[in-house]
Amino acid sequence: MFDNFPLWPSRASTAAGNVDALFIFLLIVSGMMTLLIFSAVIYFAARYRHRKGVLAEQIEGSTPLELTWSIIPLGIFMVIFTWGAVVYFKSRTPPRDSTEVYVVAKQWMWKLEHAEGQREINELHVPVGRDVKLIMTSQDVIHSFFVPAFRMKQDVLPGRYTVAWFHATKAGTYHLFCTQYCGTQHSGMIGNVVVMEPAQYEAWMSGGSNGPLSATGERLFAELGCVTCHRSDTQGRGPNLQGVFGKPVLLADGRTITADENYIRESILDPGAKVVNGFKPVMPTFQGLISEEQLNALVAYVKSMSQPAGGAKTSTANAASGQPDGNQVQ
Amino acid sequence: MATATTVQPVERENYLNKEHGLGSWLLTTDHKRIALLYLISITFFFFIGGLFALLIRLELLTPAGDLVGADTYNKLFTMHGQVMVFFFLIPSIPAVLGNFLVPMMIGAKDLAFPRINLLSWYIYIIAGVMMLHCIATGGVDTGWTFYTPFSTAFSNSKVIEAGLAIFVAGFSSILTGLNFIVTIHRMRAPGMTWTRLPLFIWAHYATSIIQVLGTPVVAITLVLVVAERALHLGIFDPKLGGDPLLFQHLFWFYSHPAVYIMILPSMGVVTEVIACFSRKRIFGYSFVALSSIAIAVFGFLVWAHHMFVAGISVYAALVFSILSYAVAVPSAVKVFNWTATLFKGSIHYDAPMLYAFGFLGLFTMGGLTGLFLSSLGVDMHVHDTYFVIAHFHYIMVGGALMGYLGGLHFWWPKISGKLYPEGWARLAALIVFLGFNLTFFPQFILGYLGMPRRYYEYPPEFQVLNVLSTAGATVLGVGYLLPMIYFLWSMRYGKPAPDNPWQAAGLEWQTQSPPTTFNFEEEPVVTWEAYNYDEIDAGHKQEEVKVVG
Amino acid sequence: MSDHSKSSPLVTYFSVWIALLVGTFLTYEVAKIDLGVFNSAVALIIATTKALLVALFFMHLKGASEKLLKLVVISTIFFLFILMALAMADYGTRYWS
Amino acid sequence: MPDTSKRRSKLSDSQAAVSPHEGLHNPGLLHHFATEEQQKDASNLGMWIFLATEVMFFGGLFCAYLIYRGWYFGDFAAASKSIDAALGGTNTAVLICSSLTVVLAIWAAQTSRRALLILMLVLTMLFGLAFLGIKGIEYRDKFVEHHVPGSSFNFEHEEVPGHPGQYANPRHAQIFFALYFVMTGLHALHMIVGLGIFSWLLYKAWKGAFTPRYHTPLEIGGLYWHFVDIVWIYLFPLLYLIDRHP
Repeated sequence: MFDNFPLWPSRASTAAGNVDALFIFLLIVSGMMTLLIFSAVIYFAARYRHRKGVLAEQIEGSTPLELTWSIIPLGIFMVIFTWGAVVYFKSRTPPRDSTEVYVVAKQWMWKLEHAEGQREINELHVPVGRDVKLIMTSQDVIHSFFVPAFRMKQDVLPGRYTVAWFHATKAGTYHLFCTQYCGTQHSGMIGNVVVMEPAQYEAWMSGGSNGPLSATGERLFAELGCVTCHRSDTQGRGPNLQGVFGKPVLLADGRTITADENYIRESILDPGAKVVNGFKPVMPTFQGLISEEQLNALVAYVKSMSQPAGGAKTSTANAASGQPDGNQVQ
Repeated sequence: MATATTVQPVERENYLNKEHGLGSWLLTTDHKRIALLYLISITFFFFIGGLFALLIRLELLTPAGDLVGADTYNKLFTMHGQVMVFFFLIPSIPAVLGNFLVPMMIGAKDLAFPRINLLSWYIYIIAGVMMLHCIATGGVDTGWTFYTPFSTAFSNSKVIEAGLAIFVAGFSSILTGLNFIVTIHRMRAPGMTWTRLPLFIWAHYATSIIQVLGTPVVAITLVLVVAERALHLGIFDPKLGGDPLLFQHLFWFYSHPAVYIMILPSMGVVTEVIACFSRKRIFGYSFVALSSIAIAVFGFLVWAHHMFVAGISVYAALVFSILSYAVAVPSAVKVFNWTATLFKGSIHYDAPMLYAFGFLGLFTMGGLTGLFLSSLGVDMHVHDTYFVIAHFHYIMVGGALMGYLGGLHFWWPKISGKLYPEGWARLAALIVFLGFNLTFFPQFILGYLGMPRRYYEYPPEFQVLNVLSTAGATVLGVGYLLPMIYFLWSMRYGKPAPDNPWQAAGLEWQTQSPPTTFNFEEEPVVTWEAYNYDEIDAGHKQEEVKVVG
Repeated sequence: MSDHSKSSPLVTYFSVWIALLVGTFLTYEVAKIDLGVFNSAVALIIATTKALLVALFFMHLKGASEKLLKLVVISTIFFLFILMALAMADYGTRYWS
Repeated sequence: MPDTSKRRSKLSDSQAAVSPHEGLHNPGLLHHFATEEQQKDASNLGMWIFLATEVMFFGGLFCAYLIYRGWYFGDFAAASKSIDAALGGTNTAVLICSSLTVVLAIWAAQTSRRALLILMLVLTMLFGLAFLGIKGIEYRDKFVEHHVPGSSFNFEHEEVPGHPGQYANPRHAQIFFALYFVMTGLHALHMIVGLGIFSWLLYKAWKGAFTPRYHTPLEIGGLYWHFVDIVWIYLFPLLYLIDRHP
């Protein structure tokens, strides 16, 4: 499917068109600037080459001219900046109701786990025409998730989540590269993103799965004893986690923060850092006791407690995987 | 130009032949001799770094990893970067041409602190020996950027040795910058006002500000990396509560301005060369001067554009993106002013001018592709790909190195007292220009196609462009060997150089070639503006002092 | 400094010395009082005052005839501020949503 | 001949070559300077610029400190409370006294009081040594308490000030101690270098090298000493007094 000598990368996501348009605009602008400067240099160099008896004409300079060629480029730069910022913002803000995939990077492989429970290594299957949000973390060093055909790149850091998203538009197999140097087999940390037509994707999805990630998380929640304090019926020693995700939380020190993936992650690993108002800092840390995958499952479970039954995401998950609703807590 | 300073003794005693023996070189405090010590040392490191580059390009000839092992390849690009950046480019123009010329251009006998100047060379040599020892005993594989936590907790190579070598090298750079700032403030000859300074001096002044204020930050950052690696403090280690991005902030706070340490002096050289070979005063002198300072100051405000996809706040990314465009303006102003200087000039095509033309072309392309990278939207795609590699090589090799070579040719008669062979020099300039473009232009395309940097193996569809690039690197290598050969040749066989072979303005041309130890027979008194080519060419010999408009 | 009269610098030096000691004592005592977020602010204000006293009088920045030294100090502080402020631009807003 | 009437035009900060023969009288004048004034101004400016690099050197650490203190305030406060603030406060006073003796030394040189000059230099060095001694006691305490980052580090069950029942996260406290040791360690290293400089100054003063006309090395060394004092003035509240109220 690859040509031997491509000059333009394939375009397979909604973001690709935006980035390409900006890139082409930049090519035109800088091409014109280059043309202007080069032709002036070449013309002057030829026209005013040294001739015997002809002296150079001294010119001191010209403030209006200096201002002109400072302000006009600055204006053009501001256009580029604004355009770039818009494209960037769009691609940094995952739409609500995206299908979620948890990504764990390690030297030197990509481990991907769909919210529906499918696990993959170095290969990610996604359907055409759906927003896919990647919740990524690393087990060791910094990696970077790069799919050239999607014009999408995000570093994957140890110790926290970073988020990226895309909306594939064309079926096919595309390169997945690690672009942050990560050691010996950095160039071997590559894989494929397989974009499938929805029907094929459903078929693929119905293959083996251990049940939705949130269900795994729920089992862990019970096994690790979280459920004894974080109760949903009566007031436990820990806050009730029903409906917490995505909502503002008032902390003991008076600050208010939004309960996002990173907050849940931090609260499991470093419970004392941001204690909810009205609770005592009594929770033990799970740092070093659970793997990144287990952590992801717990995060997915806490998130599922805030999902309205029959919400967009869960319904697609059900439809796709044929699994029972992961949202069965109550 | 006749001034009181061109009295020539019959024997032509000069700084080269005044004293003999190794001791007279190793204990010298003469800024010109120290410049030559630097010239020899950085040339050595240039060829070490160049050798690594050649091996990298050979490995990338085929998609599979076949020439060297993966770990070796990783060490090659790491040490190529570290050697070229810290041991060649940063000292290149300031420590060689700047050291030689700054005192002469302002009419001083020496730098303000000659012994500190010698000390800075010794520090450089100590650092260099440490780096060579590190290379010889296994090398380092972190990438020249030392990103944590890979460097502090995962790499199995000599991170501490390399970090300490670069830490030490930093002090050499700081002392050079400190010496220049004090010299430019305190040692100017009578009449050498700020507006009469050659723009080379302005460029070096701006460079020195960065060296003095930026280098200490990378020094302390490397101390923390070394301490973290040795003792597991947790400052950059997320497992212990640290933030790996803090390392990147501190590292780029220096390492982005460091690019301007490389390019600003080169801009200074090009300004001198363009003025001389178009026989004109530089168009918009004060704008060119102030743009150097503006680049130095704005250069400190943009570092996180290396981190747009690293996981920083999107709001911070916006701030750093818009500030990055601010630094592009003074660079553009310089290019426009150089172009305007050519207008109605009387242009000669000697080798230094060919390098200056080359600089103009390559720097323009390097600068404009910088706009792509500081655009948040495009950077998401091209960050950490070959697009970045191509961009910064256009700046650091196409810009800084072209300027360095141009300057070396321009001042070679003054430095060595001999003329280099002009025909060969023009040929070399042409070969370097063509070889450079063949090497690095394909990498822009590779980058947009998505080929990541620091890849030992790559998908086969990228091969054609990589082969082109490797072919270019071979041509480029020949282009760099040529000057090395004919400069050495000219030292023995070259024609003796007159005091002012280019009929150039500037105090350094008004003393003999090579200069005496104290540069001038009598302290010069400056009564003319910089770049008074009209007076030189009209043969008026400074009868009237020109008034600035 | 030789143009100063013989006794006046001593008076200055000793007054500055006393002020610095008082400042140290004050910092130490104020830290024991709960001022909430203002504890850090007060500590930094006292520290900066002390640093200014040392720079202006002991390091003779005040008497320096030319503006250049002051420019060096101010620009250094400016770049230090840039380092911290722009780093905080990231750390302060990283988890905004 | 050039027009010499324009010699000094616009030369606001260059003292070059006012009277080229004046220098012949002073053996301390280096060959490449025209006047003593120029030499002194150059050394002075050089030292200030060197101090600027020092500010940025410590600045990187202060930046790291600022960020982690914001992130882990409670842990930092708990760790800070474990250091003996009285020792730190005493050390601040000791350094302030040493700064006084430095200015008095320069004053003594300006007024040709050689005995006083030597006394003040000796006192400065004694204060410097006292500072390092107290620092040593502090370090020993930290070592005994296993508060030195590394494999034997232990900061379990230390309460966060103002939050009874909440224990500081040892990993975050370790970051505090790492910064504490790097910052105070580098500061102590600067003190040791300062002591070296002052021994040399003492030797020169003993030899009678300093006169009211020539005492630039004293002023330069003094600038360095005062700077090290200023760094400590910031380190003291930032490291020792984060949250001390009961």
